[in-house]
Amino acid sequence: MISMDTRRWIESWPVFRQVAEHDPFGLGAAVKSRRTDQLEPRVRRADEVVKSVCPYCAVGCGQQVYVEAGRVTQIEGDPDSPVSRGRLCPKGSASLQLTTGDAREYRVRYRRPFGTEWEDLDLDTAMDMIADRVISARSTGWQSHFDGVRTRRTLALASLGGATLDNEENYLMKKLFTALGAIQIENQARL
Amino acid sequence: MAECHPVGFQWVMEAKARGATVIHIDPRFTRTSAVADRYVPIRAGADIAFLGGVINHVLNSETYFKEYVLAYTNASTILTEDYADTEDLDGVFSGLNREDRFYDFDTWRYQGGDVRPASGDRSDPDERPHVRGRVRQASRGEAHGSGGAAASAWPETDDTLQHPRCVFQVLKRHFARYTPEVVEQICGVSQEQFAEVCRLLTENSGRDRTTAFVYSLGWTQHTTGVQCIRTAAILQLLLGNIGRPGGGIMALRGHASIQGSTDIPTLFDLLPGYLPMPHAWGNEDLDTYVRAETVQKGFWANTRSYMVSLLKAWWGDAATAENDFCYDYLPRLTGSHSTYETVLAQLDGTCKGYFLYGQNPAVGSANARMQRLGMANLDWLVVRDMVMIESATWWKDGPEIQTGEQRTEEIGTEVFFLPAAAHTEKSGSFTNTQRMLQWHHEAVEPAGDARSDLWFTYHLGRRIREKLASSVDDVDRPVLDLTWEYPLRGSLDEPDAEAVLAEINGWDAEQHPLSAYTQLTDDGSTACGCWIYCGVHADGVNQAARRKPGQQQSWVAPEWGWAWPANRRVLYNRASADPDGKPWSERKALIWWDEEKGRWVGHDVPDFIADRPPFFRPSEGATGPAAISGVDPFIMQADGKGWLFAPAGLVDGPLPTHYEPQESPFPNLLYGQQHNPVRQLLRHPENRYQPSGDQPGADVFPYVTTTYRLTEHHTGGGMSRFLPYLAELQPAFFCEVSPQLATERGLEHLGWATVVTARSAIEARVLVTERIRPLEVQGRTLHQVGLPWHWGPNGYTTGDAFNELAHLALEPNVHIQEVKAMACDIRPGRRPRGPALRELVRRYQERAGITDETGTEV
Amino acid sequence: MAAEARALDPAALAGHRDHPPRMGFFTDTSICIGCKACEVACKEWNAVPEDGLLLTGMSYDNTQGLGASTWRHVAFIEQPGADHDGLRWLMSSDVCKHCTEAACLDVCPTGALMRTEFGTVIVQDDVCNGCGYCVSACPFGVIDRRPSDGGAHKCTLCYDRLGAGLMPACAKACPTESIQFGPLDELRERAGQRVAELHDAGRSEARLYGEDPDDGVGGAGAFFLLLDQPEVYGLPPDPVVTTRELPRIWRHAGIAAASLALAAVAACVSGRR
Amino acid sequence: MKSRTGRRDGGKQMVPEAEFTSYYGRPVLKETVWEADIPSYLFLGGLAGASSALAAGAQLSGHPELARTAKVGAAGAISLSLAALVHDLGRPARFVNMLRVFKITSPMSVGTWLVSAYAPLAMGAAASTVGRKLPRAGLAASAGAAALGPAVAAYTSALLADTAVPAWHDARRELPYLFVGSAATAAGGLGLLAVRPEAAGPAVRLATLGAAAELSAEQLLDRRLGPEAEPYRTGRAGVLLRTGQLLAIAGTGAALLGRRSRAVSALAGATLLAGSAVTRFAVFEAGRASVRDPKYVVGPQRDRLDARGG
Repeated sequence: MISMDTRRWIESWPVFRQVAEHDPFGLGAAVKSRRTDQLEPRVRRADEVVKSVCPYCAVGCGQQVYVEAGRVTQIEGDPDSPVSRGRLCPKGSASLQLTTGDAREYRVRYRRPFGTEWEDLDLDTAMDMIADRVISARSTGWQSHFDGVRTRRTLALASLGGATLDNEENYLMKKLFTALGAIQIENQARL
Repeated sequence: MAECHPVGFQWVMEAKARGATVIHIDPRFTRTSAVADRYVPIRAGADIAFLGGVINHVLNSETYFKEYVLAYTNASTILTEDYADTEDLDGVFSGLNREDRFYDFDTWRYQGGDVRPASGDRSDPDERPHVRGRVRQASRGEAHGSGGAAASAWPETDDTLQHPRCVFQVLKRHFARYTPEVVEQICGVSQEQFAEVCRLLTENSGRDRTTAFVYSLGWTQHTTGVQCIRTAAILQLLLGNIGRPGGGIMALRGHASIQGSTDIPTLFDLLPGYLPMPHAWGNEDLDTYVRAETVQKGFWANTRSYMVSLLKAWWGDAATAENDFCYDYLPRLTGSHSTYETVLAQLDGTCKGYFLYGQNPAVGSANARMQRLGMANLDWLVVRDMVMIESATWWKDGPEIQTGEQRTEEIGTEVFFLPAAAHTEKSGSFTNTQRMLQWHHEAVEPAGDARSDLWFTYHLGRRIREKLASSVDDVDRPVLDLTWEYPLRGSLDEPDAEAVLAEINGWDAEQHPLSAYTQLTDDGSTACGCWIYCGVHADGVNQAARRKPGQQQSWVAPEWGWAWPANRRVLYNRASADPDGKPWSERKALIWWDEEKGRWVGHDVPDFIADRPPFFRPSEGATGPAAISGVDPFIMQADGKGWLFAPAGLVDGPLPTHYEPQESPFPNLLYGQQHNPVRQLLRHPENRYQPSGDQPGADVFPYVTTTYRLTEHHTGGGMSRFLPYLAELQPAFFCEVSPQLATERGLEHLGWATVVTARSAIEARVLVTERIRPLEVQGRTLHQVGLPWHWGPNGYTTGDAFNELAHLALEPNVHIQEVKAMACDIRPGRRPRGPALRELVRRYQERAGITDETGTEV
Repeated sequence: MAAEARALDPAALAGHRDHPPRMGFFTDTSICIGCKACEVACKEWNAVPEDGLLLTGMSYDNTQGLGASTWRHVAFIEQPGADHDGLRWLMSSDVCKHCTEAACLDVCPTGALMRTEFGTVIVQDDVCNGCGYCVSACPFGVIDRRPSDGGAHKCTLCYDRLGAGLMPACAKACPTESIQFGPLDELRERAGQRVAELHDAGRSEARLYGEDPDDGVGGAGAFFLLLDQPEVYGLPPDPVVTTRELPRIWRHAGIAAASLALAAVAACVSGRR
Repeated sequence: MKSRTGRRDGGKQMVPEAEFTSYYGRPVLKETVWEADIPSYLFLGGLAGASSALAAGAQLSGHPELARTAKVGAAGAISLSLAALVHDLGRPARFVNMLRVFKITSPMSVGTWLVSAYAPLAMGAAASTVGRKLPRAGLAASAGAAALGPAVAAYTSALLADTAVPAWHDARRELPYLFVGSAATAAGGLGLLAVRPEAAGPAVRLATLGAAAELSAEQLLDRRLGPEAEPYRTGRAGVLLRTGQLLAIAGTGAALLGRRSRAVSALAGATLLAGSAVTRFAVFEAGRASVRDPKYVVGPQRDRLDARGG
């Protein structure tokens, strides 16, 4: 008598299956591995599919972001979008690498004046230092009048933003910087 | 379009499959040309001449859409006698002040009616020329971006179009010299090919057919950029292709929310919704501001409501009628403060601190070298990006370190690099190229120190406010009075982006969300962060997040996202119906007047007062929306008409004129005036201009270079050069040259070439290709050199940055740089290393006899 | 029609009973804009590694060809003087042909290569031992061994996605629907119409490649509409699956083996004399 | 890209310049990933298979010394051959996956099963004869190895012929004879090398037959394929093939003429072995060359299509 294990082993042996599964040439059914049999697209394991928009050009293609265990595992075109109908260009198709690739930086880096190397700095400290510098530069460059007319502004602060900023981000930036009296607030949209 | 907007291009391919003819006009044969029905090679920087030629053809052959032109444009409007055209003044318009390089607009006016509209005092607030020049520089043309500006609402007209001073006749005279022969000479386009384009365009325009124009930076990045679009606008108005389905002029914008970045601008000259930033002269208080910036007719007449609602959104309860709604909290402009002036301010030490939010000027801005020199002169720099871009690392290994001009240990700039969140790691809205807002939802929280720019800005503001909390200095009131309370979410204290959107949308005195900008008031009872976005949070619902599948909607798909204004998808769509309110043809029906319902109905949201009948005529003296007649489709324009002639809004002329680029190997064939006389020049030793045309030394730079994007890369490369999957597709910086130029200059396919201008020299691998063709221009062969601009020293694929070559001569309306057409030299081999690089550039400057004055003539 | 009647059912021949219809690609190169979305979408989905940073000078093709780490490849061909505007720029996204008679599959000694129930051909990475036989057997030069992991790799027509009713990544991304995915029968019909359409429009150069079930590989599961001869795109003009000759090869090998045995006997026997 | 590429010189026949089109001159097919392991495997497998046949013949015909040598040689060669085969795998640890399936459509699968059966027999035969133990089992093993040996020697021709590689596939008719000839030459050569000349008579005769078969097959191949045999004539393959031919002729001549001298005889044996090995490398190289230049792929296919009017 052969044991069940041996029997199972033999039955799973593709050579046996070539005969048993009508695949005499061993081309398909007989040679399928267990892994292949259990194959499932990773998007099916996603806990959540989040609707998004491609961050590259301004066509505004719809994206679906697949999230599994708190990680983004795939980004694809959103077929529902009347703009893009699920399609993406090479850049949009590279969104997963853009957002999860090796090139991303996740730590604050600091270069002190005349320094030759980056240094570590914690985010909270960095934010505090930047706030101090804004206050100080603002007052250094303060100009209440110019050529006899009221200007009520500072010329020591400037900002240049990319056009991948959200509307809400632009809005807060414009609001804050304008309140601070900074006017040299610019964006890629000029360029 | 196939190159840079491939997914948008699916619609062009679909149109083509349905029989549309696709014409591609470009200096380079691109992936778009490959699938176009016709490809027309053109000299970079000659578009106005080409389009002007088409206008001339349309006028001469009387192939314009007569009913449309008569009813909906200002063709019949009569101009004042004072107006003098380029025809009369050899290439300039009346009103040019050569001393201070600006135009007085006084003569570019309609005859009759109120010359100076009662509610819109557009006169110069200060008569001193240098002040008037400064006011021009502050981009008054860019404000009212949706079209309106001061002009008489009730001008004299001649419906026969025969009056010698009517716009139609002026237009005819103005473009008369743009003949096919001239087009051939200036653009290098054969007369046969030009004639065919004219034929195709005119045959495909009219009641039954419409033609669309699609452009990108190939039109805008010139010292005549705005006028180039204007030329297309004139042509499309003449052909009746504005406000109609399948018509229009589509700007294909290149960044996810670059439209949003102008709508809610981080631009020096604008407040949200194209309200101008207050100017130091003439905008002293709210009344003078409103008087100066408001027009008599149409929706811009309500500027005061928009402005007061904005001030209420920003300063809340602190903004009261008594204190002018805190209008005085706004800083004032005294000229141009664009990003390029900011660089000068960095170099002269005025500007001390600089924030870069996902922007990489060290390679991505024109004259990149100047950008870096400016940053090296700062006290501090904050760089927020996802990857280590060149603007964060120039102090360590930038080109100036390589040439030995700078040493790291001598650079005093303090640099903070703060990692940014990706679009999947934050919620917010992008406004796409068709003005449609689409919400993207946060999928995961950003890791490590990465944070959204919303987080950064909010918490920076919070910290500053906390630090200033005890201040009694009046200067700090605007910061302390700012409404800055947003709900925080998640473990990172991320501000709730939808709460910000709700503020942008606005609310009434009871804090109820507004649903349309028509609800805004000027008494302080409404708050609205951006009036044109009012309605995006109507009923408290995030309309930008609407995602009803396209398959379940009409072709207009109005329930996907939300388009400003009022979710209209085609602007000025009243023009899609004839003066009686009937579609021009069934085939091209979009909206129409429904007599029974007494409303405009159709596929799109009418861009018109919904119940204003076609036959409505306002009473004389009516103002604002009430003054819009039933046949005034252009409701944001002061006269309700499409402007063939622009009596206001532009600082460099009411009609487009062909000028040569700042740096051109050719003289202007049309006029004695070589350049746009009011182009903005930034004189600086690091920004030398080259001689042009017949000037001595111009032959040192005999070729024209133009820059562009490749499908496989994005902008300065920060979002593509660092990705292996994209880098491998275009793995090296290259220049594209014709076989003829390769022979002329000994360039070898896949070898190296050095491209030189008066600013710098860069090296690129050589692609010799028939896709770049020599053109016959003004009797000689012109070679053009194509240079994509995605590279820089960092990332997975590296190379020199095109922007090293670029100068700063700016378009005067919007201050955009001219990188699409520039004269250059090209030579075989790699560029010199170390100090020899600057030496090479210096020798070129010397050979061309370049001085501080070169290229700066009016 | 006759051809269709003769068309093989490869999934059934591989022991898949009650299998779904045969799925495939129709790549219409006449509407390809060369954007390479297919290449990137494929890599992102299948986690195929980057394949080298070489500027080839072959127009905008820096991918060079299909291989172990490139499962979609867009070819670019500049043809001066060939079109109305003096230049024709052909673009074509190449992919594994998923042959009806697949040489790679036939010669694989481990069963790593497998015909799926969709009629497509995949490599089972957990089985492949990297013998490399398939590499030399493929008449299209598609499959290759990846040095970094020693295994053979090629397009799977996104087998995992198909199983879940999803489209392959490349076809889904393709902005212009140059890459069409669907039941092969439908695709063939559509392709026939498209060629007729182009011919009517005067584009007589349009032709199908790999669509004919009577061709040397029994018809491809991924076929193309081309605008020039196949070799212009780097495709073999008339490939034939090597296995068709195998019976004769075996016969000759058998005779040769017998001859060797006889020769050995003869060598020994004659020596005795 | 159209290139006017004449079939390069170096061959005896110059064909008229033919125009053929390719994609930037790039190969249409993938170059084989196989390296020197595989021609070595072909050679060693042939040596082993033919040696087993020779061993049986020698044993039956009363040449025990030769039989012993051939058995040991077969066992050694097949061991090395297997090592070469495993070494050439991209994932050698998975060699055993070869036994998952039996595929008649795959010469490598058939060959693997064949070798799997043959190798233990050859080793058993050698062990028995060297250790002088279990003579009956040894006899059975020898008989089994002798029966399978020729198949082991021949199947590798199918292995190469059953590919898309033009030089291999086009040579499918001659390749089996060329390979068994080469195998016989090698087995004879080994006998000559290791056995006293007076005991090596069958080895000389086998080598002579083998060399004759090999050379004839090469001639036939050259004639039948005509211009398409160019990969065999030119380049490295051409040099190797001619060297192999010279070695075969020289080795056979020396074997026939130098029967008296142990040294000459041994040298002849070594020459024949070398000739066989070089020939395998020649065939292998011809295959590689025929893939490297797309004209060998495109040219005949285009001609075929044009002839069909397609």
